Amino acid sequence: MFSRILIANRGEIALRIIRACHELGIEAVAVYSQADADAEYLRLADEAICIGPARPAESYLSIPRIISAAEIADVEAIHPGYGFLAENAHFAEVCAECGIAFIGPTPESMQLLGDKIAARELAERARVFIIPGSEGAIEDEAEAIKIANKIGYPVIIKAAAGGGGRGMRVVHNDITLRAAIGGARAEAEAAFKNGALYLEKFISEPRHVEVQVIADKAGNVLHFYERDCTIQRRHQKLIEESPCPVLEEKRREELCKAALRVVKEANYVNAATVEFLLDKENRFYFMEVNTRIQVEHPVTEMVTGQDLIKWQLKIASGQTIDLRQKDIKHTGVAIECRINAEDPAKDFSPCPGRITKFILPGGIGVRVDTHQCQGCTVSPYYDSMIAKLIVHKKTRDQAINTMKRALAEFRIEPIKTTIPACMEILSHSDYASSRIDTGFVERLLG
Amino acid sequence: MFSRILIANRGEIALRIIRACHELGIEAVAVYSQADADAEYLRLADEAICIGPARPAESYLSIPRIISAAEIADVEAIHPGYGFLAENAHFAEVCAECGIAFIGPTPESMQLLGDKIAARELAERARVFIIPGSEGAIEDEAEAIKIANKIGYPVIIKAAAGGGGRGMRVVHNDITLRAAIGGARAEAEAAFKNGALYLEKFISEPRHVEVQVIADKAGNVLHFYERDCTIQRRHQKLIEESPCPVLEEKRREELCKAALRVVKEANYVNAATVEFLLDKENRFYFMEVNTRIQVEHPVTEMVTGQDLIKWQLKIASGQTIDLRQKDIKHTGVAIECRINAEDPAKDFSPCPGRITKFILPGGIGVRVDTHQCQGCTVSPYYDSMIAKLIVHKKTRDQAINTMKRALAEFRIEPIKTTIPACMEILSHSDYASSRIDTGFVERLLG
Amino acid sequence: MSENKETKLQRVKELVELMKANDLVELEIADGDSKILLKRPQPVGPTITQLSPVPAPVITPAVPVEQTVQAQTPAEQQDVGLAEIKSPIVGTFYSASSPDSQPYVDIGTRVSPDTVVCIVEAMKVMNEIKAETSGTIVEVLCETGEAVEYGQLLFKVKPD
Amino acid sequence: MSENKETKLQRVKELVELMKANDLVELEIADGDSKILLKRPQPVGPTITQLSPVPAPVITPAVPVEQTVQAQTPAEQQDVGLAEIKSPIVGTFYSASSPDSQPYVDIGTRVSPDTVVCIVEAMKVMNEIKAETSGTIVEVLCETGEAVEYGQLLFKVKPD
Repeated sequence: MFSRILIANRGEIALRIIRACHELGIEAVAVYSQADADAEYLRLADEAICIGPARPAESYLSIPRIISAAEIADVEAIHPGYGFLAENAHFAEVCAECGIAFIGPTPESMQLLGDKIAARELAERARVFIIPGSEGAIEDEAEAIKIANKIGYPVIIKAAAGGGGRGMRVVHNDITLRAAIGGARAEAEAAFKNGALYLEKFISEPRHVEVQVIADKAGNVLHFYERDCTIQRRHQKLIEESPCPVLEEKRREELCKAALRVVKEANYVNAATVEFLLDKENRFYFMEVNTRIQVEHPVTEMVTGQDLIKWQLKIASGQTIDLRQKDIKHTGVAIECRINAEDPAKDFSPCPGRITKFILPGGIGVRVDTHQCQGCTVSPYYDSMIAKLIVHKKTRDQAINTMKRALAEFRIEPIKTTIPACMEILSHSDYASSRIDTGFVERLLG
Repeated sequence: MFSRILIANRGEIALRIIRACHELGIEAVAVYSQADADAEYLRLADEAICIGPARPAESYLSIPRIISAAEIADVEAIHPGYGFLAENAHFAEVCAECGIAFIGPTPESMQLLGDKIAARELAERARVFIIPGSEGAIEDEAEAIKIANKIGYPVIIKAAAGGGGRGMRVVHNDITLRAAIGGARAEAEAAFKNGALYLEKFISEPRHVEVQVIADKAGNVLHFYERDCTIQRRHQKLIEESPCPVLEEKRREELCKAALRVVKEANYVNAATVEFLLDKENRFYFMEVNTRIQVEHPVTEMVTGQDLIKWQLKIASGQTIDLRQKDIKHTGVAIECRINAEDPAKDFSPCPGRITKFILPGGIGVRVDTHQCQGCTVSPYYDSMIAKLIVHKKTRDQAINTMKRALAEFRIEPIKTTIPACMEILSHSDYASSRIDTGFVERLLG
Repeated sequence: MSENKETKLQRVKELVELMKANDLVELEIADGDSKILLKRPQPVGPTITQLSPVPAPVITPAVPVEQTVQAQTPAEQQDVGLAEIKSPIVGTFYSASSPDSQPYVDIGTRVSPDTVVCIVEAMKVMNEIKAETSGTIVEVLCETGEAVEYGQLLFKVKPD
Repeated sequence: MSENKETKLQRVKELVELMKANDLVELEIADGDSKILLKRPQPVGPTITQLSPVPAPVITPAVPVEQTVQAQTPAEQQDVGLAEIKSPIVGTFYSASSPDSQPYVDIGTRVSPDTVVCIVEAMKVMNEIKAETSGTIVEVLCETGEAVEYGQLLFKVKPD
């Protein structure tokens, strides 16, 4: 096992990684920007190094600065967390060149799975359903129209390099398709410096379901069951849960096995999440693979009792997984609410500022992952997440009930947060009965 | 189920009960003294009523004031928590007279089990080993000497109505026994208004082990396994864990069954804890029954996944327990540290004051039960407990490891707490290997 | 020397508590070479002019507030020098000994320390509450049947 | 000396925490030659009258404090008007281009904005750090081989 690593991230995930390190007897070196200089979680690191000013490009996104910090701190490995450099294959390459272990997959896996068209092809090879669509990037309008007519409207145009909704268009006939391609290409070009587009059948009212997977260098690949992340707003997940409440046992097993096949096909190592769309008939279609730990990983930790960050560290240090698939049991129901500093009255725009009152909820089955505290400041420079509130109970009704109790207890003043929005969703009869799709939150809250 | 109850207590247990109530859809009315008027947890109650000044006798210990509050708040039941009036049979009687359900046993059970001699006799009838000793109160010196010679020195003198070490003496021969009786009687008389004494064989280097039991009005009695509370200082528990690390499976089953027999013999209803001494050969001897929820109940909740306060509420409202003994599984290891505002450098004297920095530990398997928060004050009027820090992990080594990590994270400033003492104990090789007895902490910390 | 500084910090903290407790805005202690100066923000303004007459403040015992709330109204300005009769127990307030009786006291009634001003019922016991002061009742703050908690204000009395 | 500053910084931090926690706006402790004056923004007050001349604030990059910390000591009073050269990157500090070479600069060296004052190595690249100011080096705060973080103070320069 490593004896000393660096965490190339900030906030709650940095603290989460520090905790895992300390329980494994690993020293954790934190890096921070000047904007985070007075963050309390930095005190828990064994060393903290200022790497630059607030702007991410000059701190958390700066590969030279992070590598320099790793060198002066004399660490064996770097954990990238999520966001920032976590899915930057070049960063993983630089780490390798510098003789520093990257706690994540190889640069090749990242590159392969980061390309949506290549990932689709890989899923097909792994005999996993993909959404019917173009086999690769579409050449021109004529080809797009031909494919759209073959698979049937509505279809969705997506950026090959994309994510977060940029470069995406849903179209219902030849005319709107023709009109949409140019704009989508320009958007993709601007956002990802890659204008390649592909086309898929549009799945209406889908759920978002994903499978947590861990693979080691010896070729062991295990799944840790699924998470349902259907509650999202503008492609930002807001509430996640496990198990997926609408999935029958047999289908669930198929889903998890499909995820394993994808990861095996990619010769993948470390933690990954295989994302699927679930249609109204509970047919699942491969979407993409996230090659990092996800924000919502605690949901899986609660229902499986497994510490995913520790697995990442163990695998990166060369350990093999000493678990068999049947040792991983799924118990009860876990739900996570993301508590962001956002003002729902202002279209969920970030609401940074100083927290003058911060009282965490507690009790049986309640976990709060947060780096914030009373007197701390929510920085305007980074994402607005204040805390992840996770509950774990025997049944979904109990979990919803406890989550509502915990949300009501959580006091964060004076900034606005997503607590009322989460409360509204959890109190909705359609959420209780799981009659929801990925458009639910936008229909409810706008 | 009740729709509205009153909590005749304060602090973390009041908050704990509020949480259970809210998850069951019960309104919780809090009472408070003027010293607690600005306590943040009162905001979580559905109503809060000031019942008197800081002095417990005029507030939390005042039966008329609490009953008046219950009447004006129009509640159906009162939960007494622990301490204060929780084991006051007269209070339970008054509740009954006023038509208010007491969330606990009947006054008769409390009286019966509150008398140590009667409780010993009851345990004998239930075929549970008791420590050899006088069959009832000792009449005079001559009788005491006769018994002591029969069971063999060393023997311990105890107050029949007692607890907390008052009226207790360990003696090693006829001369010291003769000398000790008068003083013990006077002390018992002063402390409990009852000078009755009894005599027992003194068990050297024992462990303290207790069994959590719940019984309903229909006669169902279930145990929730044992807690080991050997880590105590001057009869105050400091660290508790479950399971007892030295108990083999068969003996453990015998212990739990013995506890069930005692509770059944007493026709007991609601939550109880049957306390035992465990000698160096792991023979267990009945000590006493606590007729209330205990401070350390979360340890049991973590390993069984059961909510004990909810069971108390359900049973008091007349529900029968819809669990069978085999449904109650014990999983993993839980440890609780009591974080008290005490200064170890000043012989653990209470250290009240304002908390200017309060950052809770977190992460997988960490639970903190606390009513305190940053900016709040630890009152000099009541017990000095700030928080209960509980961890739950698969193995004891992991639990100790995570507890140390959590203790290191816990920031409470500027007041002195038991965190360093807990850390010292948890880091001790004798604790790790469980080679301890009830005298361990005093030998370590004085 | 370091212990001296430790002591000083402790002293500053105590002074801060003193300031807060007494709502001071500035505190300076000079002693030869040694000097301590502390300032807290001026409360928003010395007077709040409220143009509309405002009713007596609503007391919400369930949510006590730490700060001293300084809300002056014309009615309250008269309070200067008034004595207060508070409930010594939790219970139900009755202004008279029975529904048919006259109230023990009303606005304008003169009271002496032994005058019974109301009853607070607790556990079926009717507790006669005495004025414990001398003067004239100028305000009655509770109504018959109302629940009162410990320390709740019942009457205001203008002393003789 | 550095430990002394460490202690002082610790003390200032505690005082700042005290101020924040208690909403103080000003805190001054004078003790012989030593004086600590801390001010936080007045929430409403229009003007703050400062009677004593105030030195340049000491900036502690690793633990910046929201407030302006003004910690005066006789030694630090000399800092008034000094320019600072800080590390623009994270890396390893070298005072000279090779172990055998003379340091780029030392106390007393005159520098202009383009003068190379040291090297900070990051990712095997030797980054020459320039003075970016004119004057005379009066203090060198790092030693060869020492790790420096972003914003860390390297030199103090007395301007011309």
